[in-house]
Amino acid sequence: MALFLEQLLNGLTVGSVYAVVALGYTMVYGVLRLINFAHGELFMLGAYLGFTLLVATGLGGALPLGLALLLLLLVVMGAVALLGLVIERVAYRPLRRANRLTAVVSALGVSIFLQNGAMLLWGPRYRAYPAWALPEVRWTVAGLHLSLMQVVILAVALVLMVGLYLLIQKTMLGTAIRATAIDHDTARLMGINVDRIIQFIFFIGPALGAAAGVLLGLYYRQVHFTMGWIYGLKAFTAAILGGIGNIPGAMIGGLLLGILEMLGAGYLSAAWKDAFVFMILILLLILRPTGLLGERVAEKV
Amino acid sequence: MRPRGAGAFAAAWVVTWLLAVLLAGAVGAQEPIRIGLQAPITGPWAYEGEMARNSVEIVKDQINARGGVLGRPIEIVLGDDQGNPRQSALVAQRMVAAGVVAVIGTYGSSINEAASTIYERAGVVNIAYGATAVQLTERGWRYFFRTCFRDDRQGAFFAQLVNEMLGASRVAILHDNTTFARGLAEAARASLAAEGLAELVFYDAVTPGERDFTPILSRMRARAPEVVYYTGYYPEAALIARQMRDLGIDALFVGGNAAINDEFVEIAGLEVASGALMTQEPLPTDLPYPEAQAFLEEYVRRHGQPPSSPWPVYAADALLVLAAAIEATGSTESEILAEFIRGPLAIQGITGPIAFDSRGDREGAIYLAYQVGPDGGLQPYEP
Amino acid sequence: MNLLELRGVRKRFGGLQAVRDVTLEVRRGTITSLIGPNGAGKTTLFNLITGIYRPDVGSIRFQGEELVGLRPHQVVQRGIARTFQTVRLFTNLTCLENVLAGQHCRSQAGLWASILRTGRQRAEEARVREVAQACLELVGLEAAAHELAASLPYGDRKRLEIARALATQPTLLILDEPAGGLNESESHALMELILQIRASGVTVLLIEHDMRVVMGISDEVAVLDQGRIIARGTPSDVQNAPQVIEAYLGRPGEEALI
Amino acid sequence: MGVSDGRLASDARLAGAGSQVEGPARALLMAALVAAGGALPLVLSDYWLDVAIFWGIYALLGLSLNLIVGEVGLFNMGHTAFFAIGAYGTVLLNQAWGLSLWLLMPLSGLLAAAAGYGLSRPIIHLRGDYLLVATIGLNEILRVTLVNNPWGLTGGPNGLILLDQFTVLGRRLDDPAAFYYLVWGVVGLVVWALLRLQHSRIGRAWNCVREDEVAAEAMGIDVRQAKLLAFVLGAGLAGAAGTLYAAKMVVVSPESFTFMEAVILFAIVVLGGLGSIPGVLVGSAAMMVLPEVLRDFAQYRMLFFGAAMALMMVFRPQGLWPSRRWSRQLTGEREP
Repeated sequence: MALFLEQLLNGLTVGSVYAVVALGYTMVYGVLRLINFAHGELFMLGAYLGFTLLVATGLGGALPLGLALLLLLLVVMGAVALLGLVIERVAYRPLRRANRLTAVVSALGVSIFLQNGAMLLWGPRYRAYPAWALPEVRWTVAGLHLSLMQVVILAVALVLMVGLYLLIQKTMLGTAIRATAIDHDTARLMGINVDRIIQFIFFIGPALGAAAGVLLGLYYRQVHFTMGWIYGLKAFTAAILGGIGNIPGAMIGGLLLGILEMLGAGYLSAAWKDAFVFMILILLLILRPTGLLGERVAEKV
Repeated sequence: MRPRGAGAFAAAWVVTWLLAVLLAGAVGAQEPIRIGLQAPITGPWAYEGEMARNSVEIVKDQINARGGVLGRPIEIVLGDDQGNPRQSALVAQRMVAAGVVAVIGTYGSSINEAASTIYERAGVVNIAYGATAVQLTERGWRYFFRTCFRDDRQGAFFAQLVNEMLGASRVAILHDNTTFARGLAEAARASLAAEGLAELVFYDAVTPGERDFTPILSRMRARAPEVVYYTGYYPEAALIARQMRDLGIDALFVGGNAAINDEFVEIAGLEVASGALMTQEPLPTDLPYPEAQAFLEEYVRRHGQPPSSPWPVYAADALLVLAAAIEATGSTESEILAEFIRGPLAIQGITGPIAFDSRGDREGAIYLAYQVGPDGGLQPYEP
Repeated sequence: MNLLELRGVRKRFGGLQAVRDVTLEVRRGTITSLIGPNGAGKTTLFNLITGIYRPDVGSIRFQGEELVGLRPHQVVQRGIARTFQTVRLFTNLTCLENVLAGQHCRSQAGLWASILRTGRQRAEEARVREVAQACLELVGLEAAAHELAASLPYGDRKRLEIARALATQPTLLILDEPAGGLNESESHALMELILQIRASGVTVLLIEHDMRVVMGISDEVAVLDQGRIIARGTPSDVQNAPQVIEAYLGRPGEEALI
Repeated sequence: MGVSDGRLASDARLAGAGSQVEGPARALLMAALVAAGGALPLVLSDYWLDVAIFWGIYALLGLSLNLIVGEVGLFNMGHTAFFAIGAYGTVLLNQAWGLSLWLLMPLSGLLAAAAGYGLSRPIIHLRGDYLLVATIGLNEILRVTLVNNPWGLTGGPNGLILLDQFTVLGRRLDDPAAFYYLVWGVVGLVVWALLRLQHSRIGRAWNCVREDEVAAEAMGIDVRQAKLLAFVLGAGLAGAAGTLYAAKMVVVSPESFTFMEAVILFAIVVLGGLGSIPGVLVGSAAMMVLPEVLRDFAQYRMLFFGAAMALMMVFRPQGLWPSRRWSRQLTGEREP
């Protein structure tokens, strides 16, 4: 039982990172019907930037660690968000009226570009986050192992998710975003500046991705330029699992994917883990063709 | 497509030619000897490619500083195969078209296979540095050699270690599904089964890049192994060793030759790392040759840290072999070079004396068990 | 003789009983109009007939054969073709290609025949194109055969959709608000076209709001309100039926509530 | 009379795909192209011939995927799975029974088509991006299986080796020139067949499904069957291409069938122009030849490649050689 709970906890930790990254996919999709394949790379860049800032500034020395990490998180989020805006402007906006797949391939091109850019900037080796960035604190509660890092990740992810949810559901801006997601033209008629909304989405999404990148860097302590490709695919899968375009869906999808992975590795075979996860995904899609919380498509005829 | 491609190609020629002229002017107005290096310069294995390139560059510079080979400088022609078989085949054709004397490379057995087929047909000597699959030398190739050792040798040594030195009866093997790690794991499994003494109680793979291995380790714990052999790379190895301790698994941790280095000790922590074993060819630091020491010092001087896997050093060795062969035969003919390399050799490589058997495999795989000492340094293991 | 017979057809969507117990006959060779206020369930009824939805209860028989359980393309094969309220053309295909789609179910050429262009395939292709051409000519779009459907003006699109439906060589043609959005002269042309279609032996069932069209060409009118047929008969019968007036205008007592 | 005129006009227009070349001029152009293609081995180095061979193989794969993505509009980003089944099937069947590669090419095609049928049947009804992820999943499942070497069948990460080769009258076709003719011969045959298919009732039905599934169904097209046919046919073609690939590479290993390769195939179809056969040829040239041209940039090469991919899309959103049917960009098309 303790083992099961432990797997569950591990799954939740990784899953909450997936969930935060998946939010970026699902938000962009909701508003633009675009699978932003470059999103995973923004996540990776977040991890690298966090690494560089930590090493270069030695943040922990000057400030209390918690504050330093918060500052780090904010700076990285801001920087990657700006990059997100640039990418939107250069690679997606010219294609907004084009076929959907056109933008997908453009996104894939951007993804390859960023991946190789990171390889050139930071080198092809695995880079390690400094060990002092987060002290190795572990607790054992009722036979359950729990590390400080897991708590931090879960807490930060939770704050980000709740914050986003409130933003979308409770603010005027959120209402405008939801309106834009439903129909650009109608939103425009309602006086919403659709371009602004799209830019905002491309600001928030990458910022979330970057935050997840820093968290993962702190947790796993290592970054590599290919991680965006791998985690991006996982997060995208999570978004689909939950029903793409649906924000709570992305959160649930991410957590579920993390848990499935850990259970697959823990009870079946680690070598077959990814096959197991995708098998479950496909089965689920056969039963629920639009994911867990995806809109049921009852087409008006 | 043709005019544009040919144009770019021609441009490349001109650039290379200009560089060659400049270099030649510096070393003595001699046409350089061009040797190919095929490696994953981009793609997920780019770090292996980069390290191989760095290593080969060091040896090249050393040789050229001594006046080159046959009085001619060595020039390295780089080919990026991205760790992709298709690209590998294209690089091989490109190397052949460029008329290189011989090729060093590449990383990954199946990637190498695609290229070696082409080198063999074109008759170009190629020396692999990171392709350990047994099957590569089973096809009777004349021009293929490798400075790295085959999986089965290290696998057999591990079985020997378990049976003769450790006397353990329950063994777990973990790999990371990369070509090399899986090959070594399978070889170790086969050797264990052949000797029939110790029982393999657990066999699974982790995913490289992941950091939380508790699920798989918890499952392993239930099988109560006495020895855990991890055949992958050090970043995962260190975490596995540490998480084993966290989970209360007190089995002996044994790493393959890519698993344990200074970073392993650093990430795992001294208290976890010390006592861990690794199967390994003699370490450069233990080799009595000044070349090995000089090479490592030079590598650290140029790049800040030593190579993090064993393969780049084999790439450097491959260049040493080629230089020695050209020097000794006075020829750049593939046939003569292949003949010479296959014959009795006495080359002091960075990884020890180098010689090849009739199939092109490196002879004299001396494996040792090293143990992480209380100070974090590696020392030969004595039971 | 009845071409189409609906018996006790019901359909519920979640909490909404869209069609409650509809019984309806369409006689061969007639133009039958289905009218009723918005949300009465007319389009749902069409979707039930054409197999897009499956009724919860009830039977739909066409030429004596049960249609319930058939998929839409099978219904088309049986001889029922339709148009959509919101025109649904293949916008990136040419007009001719759109109409050719209608002939799909009337031709057989398989994979190998299509690749090898067998004699039979070529003959079939020639016949198919002839039919398509004829349908285009019928609606007066032969000149636009190689234009993209998307480039047509709205009225032409509606006519193209009718041509496409006719190309399936139906026995019964179902038109969902064919006059919607048309101007007066276009409506007139449409009425002519529908009469012409009937004359060619095709039975027509249509939903229409434009009463001039309904009254001008219908042989029979059925009125649907809140998922029920409330009146049936000739145009003039229906026009004067009190329940119809009530359905359209509301009961005298209810008006106060609004 | 009028009918046959219509067909001729339509054929010329469709085959020209945007260009205004007609009748004899077109025949002349085709003849010139074929002659130029046939003469290439005389002027190209073995290296560039190999590039052309891979271009041909990826053109085949692109053509097969175009059936699925371009003609019917099904988002399939796991197409390498069928390619892999064909390649592994070729090696395994050759090892087991020593079947000739000439026989194995259609046989691998059938094998992959059967797999395509079995795997796509349960998921074919998924919409757009859901299907995309399901196909990515299929490809990953297959790749993991190949790596894990079940029952010692797939050789794990090292893969399998094909010792046999295409032979004609006892001569092995393993020199680049011969293989070049073989591959492009197959490409020619497939293009010929697909052009005919495109202008047949089946091709038209596919396009209708792509444009509007509901309307297609309401016009008497069995949408499900049309989708399955395209998927199975595409999978089968990819499987046959797998035989060529295995023969060319000699070694068949999981690294050849990664998600990245599936992405490259997908990009070939979109980059060339969805539903456009000449587009696929141009798109595969871009994806195969461009990285080779960029080799001189060493470690910067993939950086430029990625940028080029994005820029090509930005500047030619309709594709490098768009099909007339899609040249009009879909404005505001939003899948529900």
